[in-house]
This record gives sequence, C-alpha cells and structure tokens, in this order.
Amino acid sequence: MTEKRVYLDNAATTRTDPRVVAAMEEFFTDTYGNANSLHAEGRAAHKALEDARARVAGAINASRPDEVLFTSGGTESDNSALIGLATAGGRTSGHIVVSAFEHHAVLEPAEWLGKRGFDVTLLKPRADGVVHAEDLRDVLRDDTILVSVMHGNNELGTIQPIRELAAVTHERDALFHTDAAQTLGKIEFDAAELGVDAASFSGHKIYGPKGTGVLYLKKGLRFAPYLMGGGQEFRRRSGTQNVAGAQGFAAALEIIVAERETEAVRLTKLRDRFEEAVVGKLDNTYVNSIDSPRMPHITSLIVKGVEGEAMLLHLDAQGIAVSTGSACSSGSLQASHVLMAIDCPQEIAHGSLRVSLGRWTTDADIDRLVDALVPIVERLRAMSPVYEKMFGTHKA
Amino acid sequence: MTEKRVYLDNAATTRTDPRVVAAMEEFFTDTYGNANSLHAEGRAAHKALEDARARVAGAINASRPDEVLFTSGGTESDNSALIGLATAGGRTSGHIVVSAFEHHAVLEPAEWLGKRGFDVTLLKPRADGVVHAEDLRDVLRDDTILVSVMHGNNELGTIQPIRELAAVTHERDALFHTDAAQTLGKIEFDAAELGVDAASFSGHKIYGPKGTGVLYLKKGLRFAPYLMGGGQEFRRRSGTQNVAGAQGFAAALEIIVAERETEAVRLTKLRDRFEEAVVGKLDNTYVNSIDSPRMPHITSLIVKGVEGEAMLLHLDAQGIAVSTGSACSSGSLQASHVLMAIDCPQEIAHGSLRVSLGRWTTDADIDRLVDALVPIVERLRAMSPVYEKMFGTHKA
Amino acid sequence: MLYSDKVMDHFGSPHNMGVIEDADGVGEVGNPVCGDMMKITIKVTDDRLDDVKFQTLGCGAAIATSSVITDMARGLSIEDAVKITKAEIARELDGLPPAKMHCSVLAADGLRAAVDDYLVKNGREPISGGPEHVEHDEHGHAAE
Amino acid sequence: MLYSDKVMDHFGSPHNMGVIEDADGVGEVGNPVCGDMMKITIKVTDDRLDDVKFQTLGCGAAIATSSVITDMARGLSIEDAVKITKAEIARELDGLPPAKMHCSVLAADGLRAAVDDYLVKNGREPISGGPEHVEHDEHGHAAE
Ligand SMILES: Cc1ncc(COP(=O)(O)O)c(C=O)c1O
Ligand SMILES: Cc1ncc(COP(=O)(O)O)c(C=O)c1O
Repeated sequence: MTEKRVYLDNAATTRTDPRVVAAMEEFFTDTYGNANSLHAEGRAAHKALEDARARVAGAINASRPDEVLFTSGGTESDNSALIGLATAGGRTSGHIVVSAFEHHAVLEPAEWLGKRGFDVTLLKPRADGVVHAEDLRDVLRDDTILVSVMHGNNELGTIQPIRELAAVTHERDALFHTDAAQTLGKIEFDAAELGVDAASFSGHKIYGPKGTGVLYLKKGLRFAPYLMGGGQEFRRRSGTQNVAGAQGFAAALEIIVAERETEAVRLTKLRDRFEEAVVGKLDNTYVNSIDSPRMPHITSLIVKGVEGEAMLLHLDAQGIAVSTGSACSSGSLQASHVLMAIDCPQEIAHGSLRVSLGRWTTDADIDRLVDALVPIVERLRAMSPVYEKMFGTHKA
Repeated sequence: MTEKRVYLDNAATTRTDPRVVAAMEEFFTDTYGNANSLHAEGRAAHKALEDARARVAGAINASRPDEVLFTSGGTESDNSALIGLATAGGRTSGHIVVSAFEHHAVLEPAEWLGKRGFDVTLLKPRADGVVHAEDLRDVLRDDTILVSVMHGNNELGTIQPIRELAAVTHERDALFHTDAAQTLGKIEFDAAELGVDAASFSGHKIYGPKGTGVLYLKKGLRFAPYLMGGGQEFRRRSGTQNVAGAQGFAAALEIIVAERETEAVRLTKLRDRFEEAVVGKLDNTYVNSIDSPRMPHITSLIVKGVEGEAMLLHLDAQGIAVSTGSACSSGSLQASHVLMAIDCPQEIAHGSLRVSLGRWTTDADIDRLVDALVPIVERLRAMSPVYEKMFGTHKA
Repeated sequence: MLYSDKVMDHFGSPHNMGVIEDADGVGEVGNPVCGDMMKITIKVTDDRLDDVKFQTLGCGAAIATSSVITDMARGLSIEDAVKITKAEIARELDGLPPAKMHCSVLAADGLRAAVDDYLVKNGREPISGGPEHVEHDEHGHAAE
Repeated sequence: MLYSDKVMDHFGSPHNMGVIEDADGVGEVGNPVCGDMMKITIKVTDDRLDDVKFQTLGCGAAIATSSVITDMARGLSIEDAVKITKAEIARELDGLPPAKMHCSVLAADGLRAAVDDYLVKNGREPISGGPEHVEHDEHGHAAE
C-alpha cells in the first residue's frame, strides 16, 4: 500500500481511535489486577471497571450502572440477550419474534431456540427497509415472550422505530431487545427514552477495541447467564473482566457521543454528496431505502448488471475499501439475507455495494471513490454477456 | 500505594508484559481491518490473525493451525468445550465426567448440561489434590461421551496426569477436554503428546491481555459453536475477531514458552524457600498437596486458627497481594470447593492462603511476605477466642 | 466486596480487643457455616456496660463489627445494648457488603449473649429475646 | 476467502476478453444461484481452437477462471479442450478458495458448451458429456 488508502468500510469495523488506545494503556501494565481480588491491585481494577461501567451507563442513559454488562462483543451480547432472556428461569417454550434482516448473531440464536421448543417468527421489514410497528403488532401473540429488532441495519443503514416497536411489544407483556451495534454513537441511543429491555453494543464499531461489547439489561429482568463460571458482572456474565477493554469501550463511547451531532451533520453531507454523484453518473444504479430514516454513515447502493465483489476488488486495487452484500463476497452462494428480506431481486442484489463512512472520511475520499467507481462499473458492464440485453446501453 | 507493592496473586491474573503490549499496538490503529473483509485492510488483518493462530498452534503442538480457535477467555473456552462437544450434532443425552475441583467455568456448564438430559458425574480428586486415572476408569461408562479434568489446579497448584486420564477416556471412546488455563507456559503443554481432544487457555494468566483465550479443538471433532453468528473461526466461534488480542496472546505465549524452563527453576526455588520458611516459623501451618506434582508458581497454605481474608487484608495493608480460598473472601458462605474436594475440613479451610509467584517475583518479595505474614498470623491467633483451645499455644 | 474506610480502620486497629478477666457476662457465638467465632466479655455496673471487650476469629467484617459494637455498647444500659441491630452496626461502619451482613448479626448476637449471661448469673431473666434472625443473602462463589 | 496473486492478475487484466464476432461456437452458461453468467466464443480450425474469448458477469473468481481457461484452451484440440477440469483450472490459478470452486466449473462448462455448439452447428454429435457435476462445498453466510 503505497498511496494513502481510503477506508470506507466503517460498518464492518473501525480503526481504534488513538485516544482510546491511550486510555487503555495503563490497564495493561499498571492497573492490571483482577477486578474480583480483594487486595489493592484488585480494588484498583474494580474501581476502573466500575468507572467504565458508570460512564457507559451515563452515555446510554441506563437507570443504574449495573444495567451495563461488559461482554466480548456484539455477537456475545446478542447471543446472551436472546438465549438468556428466552430461557430465564428454566423456560423452555414461548413465542419469539425477530426481524428477518437481523444480524446473524441474532438470527442464529433465534434459530437455536426454535429447535429447542420455542416458536420463532421471522418478521419481514417492508421494502423501505423498515420494520413497521403495525406489522409487529400483527404477529404478536399471547404467548410472545421476546421480540428482537435491530436499531440500525448494518447493510441498509435504515433506522428502525424502536420506541414504537418496544411499546407494541410491551402491550403484550413481552420483552424487547434491540441490536444497536450499528447505531451506538451514530444516532442517539437513550435506553429510557426508547424503552427497551435489553440492547447489544460492540466496541469495534465505535472506534473502540475489538473483542469488547456491552449488553444493556434492564434491572430486575430474569436472565440466564450465557457465559457461566466465576459469577462476575453481577452474576450475569462470567469471565475475568477485561478492564482495559471496558475502559477502552467507555472512552470510545464518550468520544463518539461527544462528537455525534457534528459528525452526523458532516457525514450526512458526505453521504448525500456521494449518492447524488454516483446516481447521477451511473444509470441503472440506485440507493436502497433512500427515503427511509437512515444513519448518517451507511449507503447501500445497487449497481445493476455488475457483481459486487468484482467492484470491491477493483476499488481495492485502487486503494479504496468498501464492502458488498453480494453472495460471492461472503463465501456463501446466496446474496445478503438483508437484501432478500426487502425483496431485492437476487440478480440485482449481487450488484450491491456498501459504502460506510467514518471519523476520518474526507471530501477527497468521496471524490476518489466516485472517480474510481464509475469507470470500474462501465468496464465490468462492458465485460458482461448480458448487460446490454438486460439493462440496455450504459451511459457513454 | 507509596512503597513498592509485592504482587503474589499471579494465578488470579498477571500483569500484561510490556513486550506484549508493544506487540499489540499496531493492530489497534494501523492493521485495524476486519479479518473477514476482502479488501487490503481485511486481508492484512486476516494475515495477522492467521499468523497469530499458527504461532499458537506451534507453541502448543497442535497438528494444524485451524485447531486453534480464538475466544474471549478461559471461561468462554471452557463453556464452549463442554457444551459444544456434549451437544454436537443435536445430542441431548450422555454421560459426562468432570472433576470436582474444576474451575466454575467448567462446573457450571456441566451442571447446565446435567439439567438438560445429560448425566453428570463429579469425580473427586484424592486427598493429594490429584485426579487418579484408576478413579476415572471406575466411573467411566459405555455411554460416557466427555470427560473434563483440568491440567493444573488453580488453587492447589497440583498437576493432573492428563496423558493417562485422556488415554483411559479414549479407551471408552469418549472425548477428553482439559482446562489448561493455569498450566500454559508454566509446565509443558503439548497437545499431541497429551492426547487431548480439546483444551482451554486464557491470555491473562500468561502475561497477555484480559479478554483473550484459546480453545484448542482437535480437527474433525463434531462441535456445536457456542457463540453463534457470522461464522468466523472456521464456523466454530462467531464474532469479529480480536486481531490485537490474538496477536497479544501469541506474543505472550511465545515469550512464556521461551522462558519456561529457566522460570520454572527460578520459581520452584522461590516457592520452596517460601514454604520452608513459613512452615518453619509458624506452627499449625502446612502446604496443601506438597508431595504431589505441582506447578512452580502456586503455593496453597493452610494456616490453622486464622481466617484467610483477615490475613489477606493485613498483608495487603503492608503492600503484599495474595489470595485465599476462605469463604469470607468470596462473598460466599462456603470455603473453596477445591479445598472441600480434597476433604480439607471446613474450619481449617478458612485459613487457606494462596501465594502465586510470577515473572517479576524476587527473592526480596518472598522475604517481605514471610516477614509480614508471621506476625500477622500471631496477632490474629491472639485475637481468636478459640485458638488456644483448639490448637494449643502458638510459637513465641 | 469492597469495605468502607471505617471497616478497614476497625479491622486494622480494632478497639477493645481482648478479654475482661473478671467479666460479669460472657457471650460466645459462632457461625458454623462461615467459620466466624466471637467472644464478648462485659463489665456491668448498675445495669450499665462499663466495659466491653471482644475476641474474634473471622474475616475483616467479623473483626470490624466486633470492634465497632464494643464502642457502640460501652456506656449503654443493658436494655439499650441488646437493642443494637444489624442495620445500626452496618450504618456505624458506613455500610457493609451485602454478603457480609451476617457478620454484623454475629456481633449483635455476641453482645446479647453476654448480657443474658450476666443476667442469668445474677438470677434474673434473660432479656435479649435471643439471636436476631439471620437473613441469608444471595451468595455465590469466588469470581476469578 | 483470499485469492492467489495469479487470480488477482487475471481478474485485474483479463486475457481474451470480448466476443469473437464470427465465432464458430458460442457457449452461454450461468449459475442462477450465484448469479454468475459466462459467454465463451470460439474460432475453430481443423477441430483446433484458434481463438477463445469470454464475457463474464461475476465475482473475481468467475472473471479469473474465464480468463485463464481461454489461455488454457487456445491451441488445444476440441477433444482436449473439453477435458479441462475444475481442478486443473484451480491449479493453473495457484488455487481457489473452496467456496469459489463452483466458478471454475462454470468456466469449464462454458467452454464445453461452445465446443458442443460448434459441433452441433456442423451437424456433428456433441462430445462434452455435459456440464461437470457441481459439488456444493459447505457454504455459510458473511462473517462481519
Ligand atoms: C448489527 C450488528 N450486530 C452484531 C454484530 C456483531 O458484533 P461483533 O463483531 O462485535 O461480535 C455486528 C457486526 O459485526 C453488527 O453489525
Ligand atoms: C483453571 C481456570 N479455568 C478458567 C479460568 C477462567 O478464565 P478467564 O478468567 O480468562 O475467563 C481461570 C481463571 O480465571 C482458571 O484459573
């Protein structure tokens, strides 16, 4: 990599902010105790851990610090929330609703529960990329125990009406969990205001360290711990606490929350400029869910008649990192389940491109992307045996 | 903390070695990609991850790198091994044997399985702190599917005859898992030589970062992933990989393995000197499992007629960090299940003190501990309403 | 599991440690589950506690609660002394970890036993009403 | 999911891309599951492949396998050309990720289809024996 890279895959992971790295440092070699030890080293670690917890609780407006459990990431938080809430108190049956375009870290435990006595409904979002509260209401039942709908979709960028969805869920006395890995710090997350019972977060999506996450779990809920052992985290998540990670998470969260409003304005402008440019310059190209409420940092593009991985690899060769929901990119044979869930036809879903902006994205980066992408698409379409036939001539 | 602290609780957690911190640095801010992304950032992260994996595989003598799965710690490795191996392929019953003095990260998933159709036998170690192969043979059955016995006990320091235990287990066509969180880098761990099917490791016990671990899983075993989602780690452990953590683990492991033999000699000397001194100066005091094979870094002391937490707090006030298996120290009302498992009477189990040495432990540290401990014990015994009655006069 | 500074002060430098040799009342109590043992000796004049001393085998909280109850009880009438509650002891120590509350009960029980012993020795009826009910908080095992 | 340098070379600068206008045989194949589409055109003299060109809609592997098979097939007799296997294509590219093996099949199928088309157009029997069996490797979903 000689020329400066343009990293536009911030929805996949973010660079750890150097301020966050600095904030973690002392917890490796200085305050290195086990937070459960009684001696001074342990008490110092415990204090650091609880300090991080209180700061996270404050930033998401939890009602008390012990509603915040530190985990190893979004996946663990999701798994724990789904299975821990569903099976609490030894429960072995009940109706669970998850949206069809959840992350696999929610879908798979839902499926796991479905194989073990629970009845699982996959609720489809509408074509606008949004799960509508009316649609949820229609599938809720008397025996519904748990609903999980993500706050922001990682591929489309769409924001789900969590407050309404939680309210509808609560009307039926079920619990509501939201996977907020993508929204945290990008749009407001206020646990009390949203009225959720549980929420999942991931450190590496907010310029924090990988391998860190948080599960917000409202006080007083019955919960079966997923990681079992020493009984750490108020007996809700075992394993020696990662104090440096917790401090890193807290630091990352405070920074992103402090900068949120200005960043949202800045990124929305960049995103809109990109979308206009690319749709203006490429025909048979559109932005998914463009009219829905969206997070500022994600654009999901459909470029008809090309395959996503091919675009991705050409962009990469030109120094630009993006991602795609195309089948081929994932080692799977099917295009992204997210695009399928909004009824994007399989053929054109293969032409999806996700561009996700971040803290260090500049105007120049967007220009470079547009300048690189247009000829790449034209070249790939020219290579295609079916483009002319299917979509007519492409722009000169 | 004005005077230099003496940290003798290395079995609880270790200080991250500055060399390990240095090894992780670039993976926060430089090679920060998602190891599953196709672009250059992703490929670089992937390369770093696979490099770490290969180094870990080499250090534990795995037969191939993909036998090494990165996890969030010893607890997750233990939970995953027990539940993932027992429930693989949808299995819902079978006989499982775990030793009675396993870490709770093994005992709790065993109990969880016991409540869900599996039949669990808790195999007692003998009074010498060792699980004997003959005793295991006696409890194995035709329907035994899994045995888990730890490599080194975290409280007693005793080494279990894993090779024999695994062989006896394999005679009955069951799988063998060992929790090697305490032994890794302290005594040799050779997966092939030991003949185990699965093994758990924890980064923060080997001067690596907290929140990192490894599950060794022999190739070809059926396994139900415990963390479910994106299908990372060869579809055996989901969650965006913690590349910095994996590199930190690998660096920590390579360092500790390289220094193992000289450290073992050094620490054994220090430990033996401590044990002789303290038993010489305090009557009614002995070392648990002193004649059994033990790891170099752990001493488990029983000081009759005093309570462990009181010793611990007084030592701490004098700048020395140790731990205890006493009930009171843990927020539990029962003394350590490990001491109970070797039939240590409850009254004297309360007087347990664990001293665990580490990389930075010096001769002077041991002297300070002995000099501090003797008068503390004498003072506490003098405060006791029952010491004279129960144990006669203490040394002048 | 964090102790307040006050607990640590009492633990580090306990008050009134020892045995009153010519005690008017002796209370010996123990929590066999936890392994704590406590002995309270009292000196009484006109049904008022002139002196209170303790011996304790136990954890930091056991020692601190023993120490603080001797301070609290000294100079009180025996009627008031037996009314000292678990909650008051914990308050006096700026709080105790939930798992340690049983230790404060033990201290109160020891004092009551000593007062009763004094009364019975003097041919009077015991007044303490027996040990305060021990609530077992939710406990678990060591986290490491 | 890492591609070899050879795959990336063919993908970045594909060989023999395009359509032979007066082709003697045309093969059009597609993998509807994956969305790959491939068109191979051939020029044949004395049952020998003078020229082979491709058009492909698909991922990096689809493009690279198309490109490399045109190199491999050029100059071969039609008998030898239809014998090119999935494994040979992968070997020629220094390997393919397991999940991408189906793309190399597609390339071989395209070439066979073109040869058969040439034969049928000339009133002869097709010789390819049809498409090579597509083994579906174990696939999963995106990991992110
Ligand atoms: C919406 C969503 N949920 C969950 C996850 C999983 O989080 P992690 O990678 O921290 O396990 C991700 C990203 O990977 C995500 O985008
Ligand atoms: C023997 C043993 N197993 C498992 C664990 C749990 O490891 P971790 O704290 O990394 O989850 C520990 C230490 O805590 C241990 O000593």
